[in-house]
Amino acid sequence: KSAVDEKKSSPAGASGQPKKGGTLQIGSLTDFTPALLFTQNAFTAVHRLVFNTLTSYDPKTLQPQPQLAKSWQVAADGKSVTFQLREGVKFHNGRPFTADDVVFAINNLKDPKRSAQLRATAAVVQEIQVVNPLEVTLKLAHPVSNLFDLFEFMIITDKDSVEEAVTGKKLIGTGPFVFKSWTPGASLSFAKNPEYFIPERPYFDGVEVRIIPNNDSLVSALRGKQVQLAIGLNGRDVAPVKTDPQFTVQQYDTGSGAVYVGANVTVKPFDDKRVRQAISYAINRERIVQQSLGGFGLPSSAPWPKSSPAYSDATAKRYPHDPERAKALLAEAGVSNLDVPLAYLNTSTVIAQMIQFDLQQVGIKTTLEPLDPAKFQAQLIGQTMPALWAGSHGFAQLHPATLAVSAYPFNEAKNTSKFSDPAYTEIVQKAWRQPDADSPAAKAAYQDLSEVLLDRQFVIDLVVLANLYVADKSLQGVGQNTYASLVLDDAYLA
Amino acid sequence: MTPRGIIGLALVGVLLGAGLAAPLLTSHDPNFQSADALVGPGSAGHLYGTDEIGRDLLSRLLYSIRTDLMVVLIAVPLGLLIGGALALVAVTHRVADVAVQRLFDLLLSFPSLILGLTVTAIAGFGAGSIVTVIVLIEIPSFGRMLRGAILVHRDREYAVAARIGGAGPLRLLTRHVLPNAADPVVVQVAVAMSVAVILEGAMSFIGIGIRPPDASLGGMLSASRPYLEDHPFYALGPLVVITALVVGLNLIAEALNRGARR
Amino acid sequence: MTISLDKPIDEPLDDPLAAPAGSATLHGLSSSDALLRVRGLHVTFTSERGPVHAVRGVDFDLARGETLAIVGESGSGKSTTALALTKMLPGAGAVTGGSVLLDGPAPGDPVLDLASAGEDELRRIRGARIGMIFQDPMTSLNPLLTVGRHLDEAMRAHGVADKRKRAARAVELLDLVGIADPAKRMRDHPHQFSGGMRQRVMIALALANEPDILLADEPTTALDPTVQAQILTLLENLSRELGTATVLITHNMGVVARSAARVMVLYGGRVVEHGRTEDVLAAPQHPYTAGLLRAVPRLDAPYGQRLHGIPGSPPDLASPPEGCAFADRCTLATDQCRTEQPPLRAVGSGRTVACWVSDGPLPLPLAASGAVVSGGASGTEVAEALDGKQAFAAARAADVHEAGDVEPVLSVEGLGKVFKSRRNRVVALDDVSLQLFPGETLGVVGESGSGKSTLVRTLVGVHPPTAGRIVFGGRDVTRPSRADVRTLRRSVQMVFQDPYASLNPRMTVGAIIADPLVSQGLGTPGEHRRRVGELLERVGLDPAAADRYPRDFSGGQRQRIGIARALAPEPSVLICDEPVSALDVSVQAQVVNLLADLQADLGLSMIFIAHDLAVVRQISHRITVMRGGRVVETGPAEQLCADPQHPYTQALLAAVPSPVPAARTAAAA
Amino acid sequence: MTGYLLRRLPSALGVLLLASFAIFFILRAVPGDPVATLAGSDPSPETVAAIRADLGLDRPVLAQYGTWLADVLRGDLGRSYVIGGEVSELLSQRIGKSVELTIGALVFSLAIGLVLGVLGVTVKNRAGQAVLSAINAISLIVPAYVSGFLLVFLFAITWPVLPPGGHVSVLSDPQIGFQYLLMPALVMALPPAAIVARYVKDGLLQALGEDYTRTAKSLGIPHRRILWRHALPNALPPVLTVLGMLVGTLLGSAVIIEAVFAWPGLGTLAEQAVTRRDYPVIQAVLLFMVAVFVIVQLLTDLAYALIDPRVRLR
Ligand SMILES: Nc1ncnc2c1ncn2[C@@H]1O[C@H](COP(=O)(O)OP(=O)(O)OP(=O)(O)O)[C@@H](O)[C@H]1O
Ligand SMILES: Nc1ncnc2c1ncn2[C@@H]1O[C@H](COP(=O)(O)OP(=O)(O)OP(=O)(O)O)[C@@H](O)[C@H]1O
Ligand SMILES: [Mg+2]
Ligand SMILES: [Mg+2]
Repeated sequence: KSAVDEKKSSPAGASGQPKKGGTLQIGSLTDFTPALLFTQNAFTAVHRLVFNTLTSYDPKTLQPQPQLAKSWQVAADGKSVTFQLREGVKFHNGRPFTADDVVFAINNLKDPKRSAQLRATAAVVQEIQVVNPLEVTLKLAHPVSNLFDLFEFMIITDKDSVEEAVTGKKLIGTGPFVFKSWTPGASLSFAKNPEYFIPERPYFDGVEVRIIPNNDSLVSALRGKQVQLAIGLNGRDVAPVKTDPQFTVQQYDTGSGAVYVGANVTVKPFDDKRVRQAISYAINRERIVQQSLGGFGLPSSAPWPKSSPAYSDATAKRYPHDPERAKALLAEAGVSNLDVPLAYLNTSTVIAQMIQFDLQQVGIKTTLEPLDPAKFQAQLIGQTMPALWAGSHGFAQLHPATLAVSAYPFNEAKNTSKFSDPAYTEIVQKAWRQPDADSPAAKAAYQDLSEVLLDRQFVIDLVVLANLYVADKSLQGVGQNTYASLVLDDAYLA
Repeated sequence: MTPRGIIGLALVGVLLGAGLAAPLLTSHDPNFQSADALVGPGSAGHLYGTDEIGRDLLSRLLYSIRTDLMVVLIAVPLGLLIGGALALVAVTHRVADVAVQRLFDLLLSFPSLILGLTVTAIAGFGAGSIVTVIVLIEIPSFGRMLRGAILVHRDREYAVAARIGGAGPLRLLTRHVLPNAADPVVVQVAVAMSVAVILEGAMSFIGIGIRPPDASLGGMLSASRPYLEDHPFYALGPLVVITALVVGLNLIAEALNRGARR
Repeated sequence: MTISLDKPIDEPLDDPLAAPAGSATLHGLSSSDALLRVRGLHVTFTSERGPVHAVRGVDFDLARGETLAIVGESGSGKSTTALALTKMLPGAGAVTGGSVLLDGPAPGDPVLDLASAGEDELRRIRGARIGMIFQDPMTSLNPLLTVGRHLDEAMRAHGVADKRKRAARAVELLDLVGIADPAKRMRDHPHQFSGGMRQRVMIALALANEPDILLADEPTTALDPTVQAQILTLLENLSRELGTATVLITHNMGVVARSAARVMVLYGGRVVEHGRTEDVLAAPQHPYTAGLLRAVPRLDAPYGQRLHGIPGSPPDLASPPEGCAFADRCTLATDQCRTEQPPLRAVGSGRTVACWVSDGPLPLPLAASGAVVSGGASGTEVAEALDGKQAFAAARAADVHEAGDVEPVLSVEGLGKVFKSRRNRVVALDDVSLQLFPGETLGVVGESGSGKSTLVRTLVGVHPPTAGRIVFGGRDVTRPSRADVRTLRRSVQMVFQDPYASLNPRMTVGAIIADPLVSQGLGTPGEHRRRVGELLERVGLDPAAADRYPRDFSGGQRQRIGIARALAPEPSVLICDEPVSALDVSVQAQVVNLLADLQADLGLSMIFIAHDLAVVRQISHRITVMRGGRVVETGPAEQLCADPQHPYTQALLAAVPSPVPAARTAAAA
Repeated sequence: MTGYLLRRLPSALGVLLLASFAIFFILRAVPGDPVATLAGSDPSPETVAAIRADLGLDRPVLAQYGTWLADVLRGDLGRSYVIGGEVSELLSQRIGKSVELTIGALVFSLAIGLVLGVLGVTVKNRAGQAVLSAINAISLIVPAYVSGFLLVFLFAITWPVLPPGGHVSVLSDPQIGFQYLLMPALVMALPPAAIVARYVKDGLLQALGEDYTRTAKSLGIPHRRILWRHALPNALPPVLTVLGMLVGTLLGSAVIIEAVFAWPGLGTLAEQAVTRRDYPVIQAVLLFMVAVFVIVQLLTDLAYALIDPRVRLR
């Protein structure tokens, strides 16, 4: 009897037809954190397996598509939206899905304890009218451009078991897979939901997620055929399998965030935007992608991934690597002999060292200050970061307004850089309060937002990270939503 | 000194020399990042290649010896000093003895890496924390050993003779007991040094090592992990140096041990 | 037991291993009788200083049932010879020449040369045909195995397959060696036995497979006299009953006289004399044998008799002397002695001697001769020694104080000492009362564990007493004040038993001797240096020794260093806790003489502890006998020895073997 | 023996209490805050305040300690801030796995250490000794993440006979469980094995130089039997002591081994708990480890008494 053969039951055969059955083994670097169920976080293998959302964006067009909501109407003033819900949808415990669940979901997101990044957007929902069990109307305080970001984000959970959900005991949703068990630090297992509202889906009988907290070990597990899909790896980790035809490395545009350097604008001379711009010119973004991210990722001075409506080549390339320019700007600002701390998360040592080196080339000396995650986060939230820090942020993959109201580094009201500028506030609010996300006015507002960010540079974006799935080549049909949640509705092992 | 002891001295001496003379032995700045990284042995003036972000590996290796030796040479004597002081307190007062022993138990019972994480979280990253952790780990091992040795030697006939000769407690301890009780300590110092080097590596692995961009043996070794398969030479360098250092220290300890026994 | 000592030897002519020509008649035994024939045995140890030639051509025969004693001082090669017979030498040692011929178990079986035998063959011999008993019964048994397991292993190794049979035989053996309730004690571990009983177990082990030969290496040295006597009797009985031939190694002439038919004297790795016990002991022909015998303290020695040490120290076998090894220490030595090795020559029936000079029995209880010196290496201070001797005699004559006559310097009343640990409680001293008068030597004897050391350690304040009073110079110092401690430390000093453990290995001899002065803040460094030189000379060492470390000195020399240290603060009371127990007789005599002289010269009051009554008797005015933490008897030395009152004292006296082989001759008759 | 254990109890409890105090307050001295983790990647200040109040972190530290200690004494270890479940449940899930790994590693290190140690005594030629020294040095020095990787590369990828990582309980399925255990336990055992080997060798050399060994030899007992049955038991007590100490080291090195082999034991739990400031978990894990240490010390004493009849437990 061998432990090696045991798990290699992947059905063989190379036909293009989806195959039913089998259990998908997934390896994840991070563990499930139930307390973060209602936030976007590093563990992406539960939101769209167990749960559904009202709508979901088409990854190509970024237009919302029906999911639990069959159809919807947005008022012309953008201040209300009415959903018609899909009938016959049942939670895994057999209870039918109704409008009350939508009401609960929205109120739940407003609760600060849930730490939902889109809380600000959820809070805009002032009033909820249940028209009938399958129809619900939301009234908003003001129009928001990222309304459907909220519905993409908001998972619909069984309202009676939510307290058990945030402790990881019971996860009850309407999704393709039924949560069976979670052993913290070890594994999660899911079984097929036979009553899933999409017929013939999912293909898999079950999904097992193994927690493999070490990058090399995760790659080994993949190569040892222990898992067919590895999530959470970065570009450098996949080097051993990149060229191996047995594996596919899938890169998603939606990105899993962006690497940036933050500047505390209350620390001299970083109150001068020319100094911040100099930093932006000083850093060789291309080299970071090549050397520290294994070539995966998009060097960009703007936060937007290619999929974002705000993305443009021009903004991405606004700050090319130009040390001379940087030096000139510094000289202009009258800055010399700069020696400042550069804080960073102790897990991203390589990038921090590269930033340090590049800055040194233009005469900005930095002392690296590694912080462990808890401390980093505490300083980030507590606005106690030193002059410079390197980190990563999310939420640029959606409507640009979401970034400015939901991503802490950019938050116009309160951010780590302690940057505040009425002009910025105005532009953010304008971009956010667009009734139609796709209108030319909205697009112009996004452009303004990009411009103000690129000009002020209190957040100096460096690289939009690639969102990588590394899989056995037999695995087909894996998808993800804009929040990088794993979608396995159509996945199968060929 | 036995031939093995001489080999040990030579090994440690050569490494020490190489570390100290690092600026003379290499023209590369250990922190200079060239845009074209050549992991593994390569040309372009990099005898032993560069790391993933284009820093010359040979010069980093040489400088890392410095770092490690500095850590070790500060931490181990400090651990010995504090452990020894506690042992002295323990052997002079019965009540203090109980307290000190419980303290040793406590320190021994904390797993070293968890201790490392905690210390680093409190004191911040870098050599200071590594030194602190090594000191905390070495305190009980030195302390226990010395306490035991002092108790044994204090009852030896020569110590009784010294007491009858009129030696007070202080003189008894410093002049008679300690010089003899210190024998096993010499060996423990070498052992502690190897433990320290190994621990530095383990701490680097879990991301709480020497503060970058400084090079350290453990840091290099753990950075080499992703390249073990394609460029095993990357790992081999620090591994060989660590091995030589530890083997050398052990050989010296062995020789000293033998010397002490005679 | 019939031993024919004077049959002519008849060596097979073609035996290549035969002894060198001229020695054909040396062995005193016909080879038809000999069970074991050792010829030209050489043993060399490799050491850091180069090869140590520890045994340099030893020949002897051993007949069935016979007891041969090997004597000689420490380092003369006794143990090495015994171990070499079955190639049991430690790693650094090797048999480098000669043969050890062992007759087959039954008549007609082939003779086996053990010196060239393979490890497997030897293993079959060891324990089965040749059993061994070692000196220290405390360490010779595996502490983790029960006594039964020991015996079982011994028999198992030689093919006694049936476990039950082995167990039965083990019980039988334990019974044979006189262990009560053997079936039950089988399950006990060695630490549950006393030293004497452990030695019995050792004997049972050695006899387990009924060997033909028993090699007993100082089987009684570590034991109390009373126990020693029991063990010797046991060995004698067993050898008689089982017909085992025994090689008995000892440095105790009393033991030789008592137990061995023949004796072989080793010196410097060579046989210097060999013959019937009664002949050798009564009329030694080799100067070394004579010296050895003279150094032995005797209970029946005349009052005030000095001991006779052999000056000098044994040769360094790493560079063995060209000539006679003893030449350097021999008063009769000639130039030839120093350049040429004397061959063993026959000097009578079964008697051989290796000496160029001696041609007849040497005078035994020698009157004052040049050899009587208390000094060390040089051995030239004859005049001084003679002075010392007179002083000693004078002190002896001044003698015994009656109670109330003089104030005692030191007295204890009802002293008690209990050692308490968490589990057990040892009463080490129980109501001990003693007085020590000025200028007097009080001997303390008693078996191991009787509380002798505890007594003196309590006296000097190392252990606080748990009961009673200690009075020093009229002051009660039971709970000494700081000032009392100061006076005590100045006035009362101590010499220790173990010459190795009692000197700090990390200090130079000079620093060791000056240590009490430094500790007590007496004098300046310059004065210390002068005093150290003085003291070294006083104890018969070269003042240059001050710069060396203890490891460079022999046991006797170390003991002198210890004495010098004790004398440094000019104490009025000197306490000697078994100062000679670890020394060879010849060295013992030197040290005892030194102490006696010091006592007389400096007017010291002295407490002298030993377990050997004869030694105590030589030096003490009064003797106290201790047992189980209590004083059983105290009295003037000769009175106590001549007319012991307490049964324990009587037993102690009876157990001291006399080096005169009267007992044995009587037994043989 | 029971008496002995009872007598040792107060001191053991003392260490535990001391440990609980030290752990609690040192953790509170650590900057950073569990809330940071809980509040997600981009939290607002209200979120932070709400969570803090929810966890009771706004109370004075001494009061928090009192509550925690009282709870612990009642057997309630609290709830994990981050993971969410009962700490006792979390621990019970992990302890078994850690125990499996640690015992596996102990057995391996003892076995390998014994073999290497005995070889160190029996191998006489220089080349052999050099090879042994090299094996010792390498097993002592090569870090788990390197040796672990090499083993995985060889036996899970190049020549796939063993799983590259993960855990199946030996109790639930001995055969498969053992295959999962083999590599991590081996890697974990290597450095201690070198240490054990050294102690075994020293102990054996000493025992072989003792008088009782000479006695055994004089009785014609075969060398091999003297080595294994007479000398080895005498060499064991210091080995036991060092093994007792090594349990602590093993639990510590578990952090790395568990990461490399995806073995969900206490090590990674502790590491995560420290980096995420999950106070209840880290407190419980550390307290457990201290308790293990104390118990192992007691067991060492008991084992001493078992091996050596002269040792009386007091
Ligand atoms: N292991 C060894 N290495 C080197 N020399 C040794 C060793 N064992 C014994 N010798 C030397 O061999 C000589 C004889 O020693 P041996 O033990 O046989 O003397 P002995 O007569 O038994 O003395 P003792 O009465 O002290 O037992 C001594 O000079 C000693 O120094
Ligand atoms: N420090 C101590 N702790 C406990 N018991 C002790 C201590 N010192 C001596 N004893 C015990 O006191 C008793 C007397 O011991 P002591 O050393 O005085 O005897 P001794 O007559 O000097 O024996 P020996 O001839 O062996 O030197 C023994 O039973 C011993 O075990
Ligand atoms: Mg001997
Ligand atoms: Mg004594």
